[in-house]
Amino acid sequence: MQRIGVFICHCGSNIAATVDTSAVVNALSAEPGVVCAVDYPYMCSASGQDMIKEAIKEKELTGIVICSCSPRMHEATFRKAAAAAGLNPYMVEIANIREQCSWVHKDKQTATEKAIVLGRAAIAKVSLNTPLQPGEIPVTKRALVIGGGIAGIQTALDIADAGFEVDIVEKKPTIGGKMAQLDKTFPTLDCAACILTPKMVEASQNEKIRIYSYSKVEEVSGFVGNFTVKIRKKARFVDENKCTGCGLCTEKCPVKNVPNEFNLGMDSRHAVYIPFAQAVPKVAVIDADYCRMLKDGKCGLCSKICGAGAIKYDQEDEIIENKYGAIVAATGCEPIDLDKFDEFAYSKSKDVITSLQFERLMNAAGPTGGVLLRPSDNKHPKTIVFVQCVGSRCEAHAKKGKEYCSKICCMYTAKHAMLTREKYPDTDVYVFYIDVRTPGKNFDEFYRRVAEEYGVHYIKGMVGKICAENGTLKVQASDLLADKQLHIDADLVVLAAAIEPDRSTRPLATMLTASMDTNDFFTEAHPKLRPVESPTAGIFLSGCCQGPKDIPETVAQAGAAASKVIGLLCKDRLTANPCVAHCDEMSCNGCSTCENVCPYHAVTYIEKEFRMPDRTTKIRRVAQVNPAVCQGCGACTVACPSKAMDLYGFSGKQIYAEVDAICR
Amino acid sequence: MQRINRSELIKAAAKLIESGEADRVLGWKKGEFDYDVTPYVFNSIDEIEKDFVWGDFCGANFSKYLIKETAKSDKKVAVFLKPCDTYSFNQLLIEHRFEREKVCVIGVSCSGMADIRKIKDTAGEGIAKIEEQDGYLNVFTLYDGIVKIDSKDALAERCLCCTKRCVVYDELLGDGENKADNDRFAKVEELEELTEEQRYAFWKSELSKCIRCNACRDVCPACTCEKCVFDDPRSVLENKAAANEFEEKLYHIIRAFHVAGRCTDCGECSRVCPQNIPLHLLNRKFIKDINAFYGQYQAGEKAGQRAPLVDYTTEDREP
Amino acid sequence: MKDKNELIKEQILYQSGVNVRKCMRCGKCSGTCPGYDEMEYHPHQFVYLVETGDIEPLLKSESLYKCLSCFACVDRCPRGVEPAKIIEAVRLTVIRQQGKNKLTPDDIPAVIDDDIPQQALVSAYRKFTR
Amino acid sequence: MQIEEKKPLIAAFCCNWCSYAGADLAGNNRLNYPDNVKIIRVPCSCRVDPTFILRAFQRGADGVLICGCHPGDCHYTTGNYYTRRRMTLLFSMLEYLGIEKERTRVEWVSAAEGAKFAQTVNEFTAAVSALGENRRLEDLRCKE
Repeated sequence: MQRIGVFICHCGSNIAATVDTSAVVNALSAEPGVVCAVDYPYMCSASGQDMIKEAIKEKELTGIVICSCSPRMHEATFRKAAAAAGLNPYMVEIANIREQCSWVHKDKQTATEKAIVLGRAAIAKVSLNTPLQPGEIPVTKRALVIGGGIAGIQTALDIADAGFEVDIVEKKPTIGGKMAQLDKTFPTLDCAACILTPKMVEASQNEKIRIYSYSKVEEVSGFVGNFTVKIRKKARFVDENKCTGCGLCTEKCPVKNVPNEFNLGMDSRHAVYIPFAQAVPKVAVIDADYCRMLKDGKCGLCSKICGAGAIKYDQEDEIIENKYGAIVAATGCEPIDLDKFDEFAYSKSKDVITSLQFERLMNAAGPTGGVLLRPSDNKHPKTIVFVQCVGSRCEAHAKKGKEYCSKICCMYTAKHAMLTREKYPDTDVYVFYIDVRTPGKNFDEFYRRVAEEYGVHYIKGMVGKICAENGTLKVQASDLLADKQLHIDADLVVLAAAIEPDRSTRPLATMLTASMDTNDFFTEAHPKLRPVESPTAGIFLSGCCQGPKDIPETVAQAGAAASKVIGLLCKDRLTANPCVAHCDEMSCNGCSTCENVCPYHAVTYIEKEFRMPDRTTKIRRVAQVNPAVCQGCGACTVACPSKAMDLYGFSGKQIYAEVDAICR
Repeated sequence: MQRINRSELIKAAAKLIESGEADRVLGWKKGEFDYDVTPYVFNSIDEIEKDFVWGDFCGANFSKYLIKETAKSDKKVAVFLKPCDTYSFNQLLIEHRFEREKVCVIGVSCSGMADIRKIKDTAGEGIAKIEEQDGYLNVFTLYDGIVKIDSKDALAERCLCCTKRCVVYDELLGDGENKADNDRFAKVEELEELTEEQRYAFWKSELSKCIRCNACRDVCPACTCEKCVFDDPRSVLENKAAANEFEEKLYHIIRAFHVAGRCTDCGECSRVCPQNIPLHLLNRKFIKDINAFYGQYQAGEKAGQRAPLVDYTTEDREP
Repeated sequence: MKDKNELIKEQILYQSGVNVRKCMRCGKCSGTCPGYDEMEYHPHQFVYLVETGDIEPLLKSESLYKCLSCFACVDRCPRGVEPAKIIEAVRLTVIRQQGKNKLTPDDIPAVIDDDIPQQALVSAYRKFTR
Repeated sequence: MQIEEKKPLIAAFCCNWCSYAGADLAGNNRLNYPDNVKIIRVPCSCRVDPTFILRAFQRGADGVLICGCHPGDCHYTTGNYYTRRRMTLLFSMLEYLGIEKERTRVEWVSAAEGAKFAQTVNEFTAAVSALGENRRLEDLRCKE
């Protein structure tokens, strides 16, 4: 039998002015199970709490009800007091007779009656409370960052800086990501390589950071603090430890015509290659699709000339299994396919390029050595047309592009226009825009300078059609403000293609059980208050995999994600909220309904052997709740048809008891 | 008159047993009366040839029996499923209630099942024998001689609007499709048209007939809980017999709610109700609402589909 | 009471099935329009003026008959607004107001000659028979 | 027997994160609403089982109100989406059985919407009062 103590707070006159507290004392002391009921001016004060503690000890209370202010205010206070007196803190219930009674009602008699009812409901509930112990989960003090672009590098550096070990998994042979391909960065125009490559080197030299390049995540299991991840390290046919990155092999390799992906196919590379000069790790890789030795068993030239003996034609994929406490997704973005935008002649003319290609054309390490030459005939373009919003801000039903604004195009186009005019003042530069969006620090100032000082023609309107004719690009566009249709003979057209999450994101999200939105961006745990966390505990988000972002924002988010990871890893153990779901295995059907509604993927299924009442054994599929992952929303409890799922702290029986007490 | 012959069914079952693919067959067995057919597990071809029946009274849906039957042995069990039964079968697979690999499904085309109540309404009590002949049922009664009924007039309610097809099978007898064109929601709509008072009166009179025999639950292929909340002393809802109107309502509302989005509209609940309560009208209301609110959905149509109540869109209508 | 303009707008929206509010005013329709220079009002203006309800000038404009119904704007509109359908609906409004010149299938043989493109016939039939 | 008009009894389920806080805010702002409304705290509106609602009616509640975070703002990201579907179907079923639809209501109340909470309760109480006592779903044994 429960021994319940009821403590009624006056809250000065806040409660006592509208609620007759002594009437409440009288009424509630008559409730079954109640062994003491007292009132006091300030229950939350030190002396009020002492009173509660003494009563718990003296009267050997098994549960207490505090009739006071909202539990959102002082539930934690009273739980602590109970714990100090040796009572399980989850044996405390609060009846909210201030915010939901004395403050909203005027009539003393009815307010008192309501306070009594609320007290009864709390007593009914606490009678069914069970002592709960918050679970503890050990934390593996190592983090995994998936993606080695600027987001991943920054996150890894920040985590390592705090003294934790961190691994980066990068699918390409080098880290650096999209930023490594950029020329200059807005709005300050520092060169991307100058600010990125030191970070890449820093990452590679940091003792706490391990880089798995040319690798991908194969399998993820476990939960917050305890993930087990299988990483596939693809065969690069070069011994990473022996290769010195001298590059001799990449010069001698006889296969020369492989499209160079780093320069977006605008020039070629050899079958054995180092993606770019500052690659990290600076180790060659053999492209098995093109290498003659790997394809036909004939050649072997690179092996012969490699002084370090690093070439290994028999290298195989390697699977590495590691344990992690936290995982950061930093898989980034890529420009969309422009196949569906025939009107811009992207597939028909080499001189219609994407902005990322333009970055390479402007870059000193690019295919043209930094001289702006158009791809078709290597001539200087005299008239350049930039088209904004290609594939961004499209209506969903148009099925041609993305509904969202890609956010970075306005600024990089302004940058491209400025750089072009600066280097080649004799070029005519047109930018066709729908809106120019520049909400960042010094962004609008930058854009205004481009328009005002650099004489770039910003035209409000959209390009409707581009035809390639005899080496010129006939651009037909509208100028909405002049109410004219323009016909421009351009030499080069640059399309600001929308960006979308990297294609590897969806399968990764499935492995991580992290949710995604309709555009395949990761969903954050809360759009405003938890922007760098996934709803799945222990999974964090960094960079463009969560939504389009520019570099400063990406770096800021990378730091934020790192600080969340550090916050997790610096704990030895995680204390779990004990008010979580649990499954009665005997009534569980194994139907997966709860698994479907759980937003945290806290429910898993196991095959378990049961001894049946007739002494036979039976193997059944039953649900198991991971208390470390469950957040206690209760969606599963209602979805479960057999009510095998129940919630500690808010069990079905407790709520029925409250309903009964209220409706009595 | 069924378009597939009994002999074809027997042939299909015999083949599976002879080849060792399955070691037993779940089928319909002759009962005391012609209209009283029982589910039975046949263990040999002889047994099948002797007692197996296939005709207008083989309404029983075997999907649910497979949960227990598959657990009994590692060998496969063969089962006959009519088009409507296959949906229940799929739904149970979605809910992981048994393993597909342990069942050989013989899909059987069905021309609709007869409703013994409709026959009794015409022919009266004391039915000794029912024979099918050229689209008619000859009902031999003890008191009124032979009564001839058009098979169409005896068709069960659920068969009058059946558009189901065999959605899962290993072997299919016939085309496995039905294309009745009656609107299955007509009666639901009719009730919706009534005033609140009239609806309340209708359901009060119907549900107060309930004797809480639990037949609807026991037959329902969606009600396969290890322990039903109405039998579970921990659930607060436990009650054996409804003491009053409220509990009758509670039982039926909760039962309908628990199977909402999972009910394949097989109509077994109404078929077995000894009190003739039109229970399918509760389930059909949910189905109609789900179709109207969340898009056309047929439970059990596809393996792996997600039931509407464990799914959502951000644009769903407000309650 | 709705005024005449509002009724016309409603009718145009209904006939065309277009939601003009989806327009984000990018002007790609006018950028793409091959008949632009022939027109006094351009595709984006049709959409905009129908949205604002300022339809009178459109009804009077020759531009109605300059639209080729080539549907390039419909194809390229990023928001799926379908300007050509709006122009067609405005044109239809005028034709309806004139009352008489609807086309019936019986009229067609008379106007057929070898130089008329099939597409023009189909398009005329669509324009005049709704 | 009391002769005076009985106030309807209303059970309100409020989610801990938004609506319960919204109700608290109504208190902080001293917004008056009828005292016949009793609030039951649940972690999320998706914890509200249809049987809780039926149980409340059985025990004599005249109306049941369910409050949760606005769709899209759920503390548990998706809970209220499930609530929305469940309650849409349940309420439709109750109406089909002839239970007045004014007796049940779902309202999304954020932690900032104290005024909306008070207004909702006022409106709902008025609507339920107009219907009179709940007889159709009541278990008469529970009454003296």
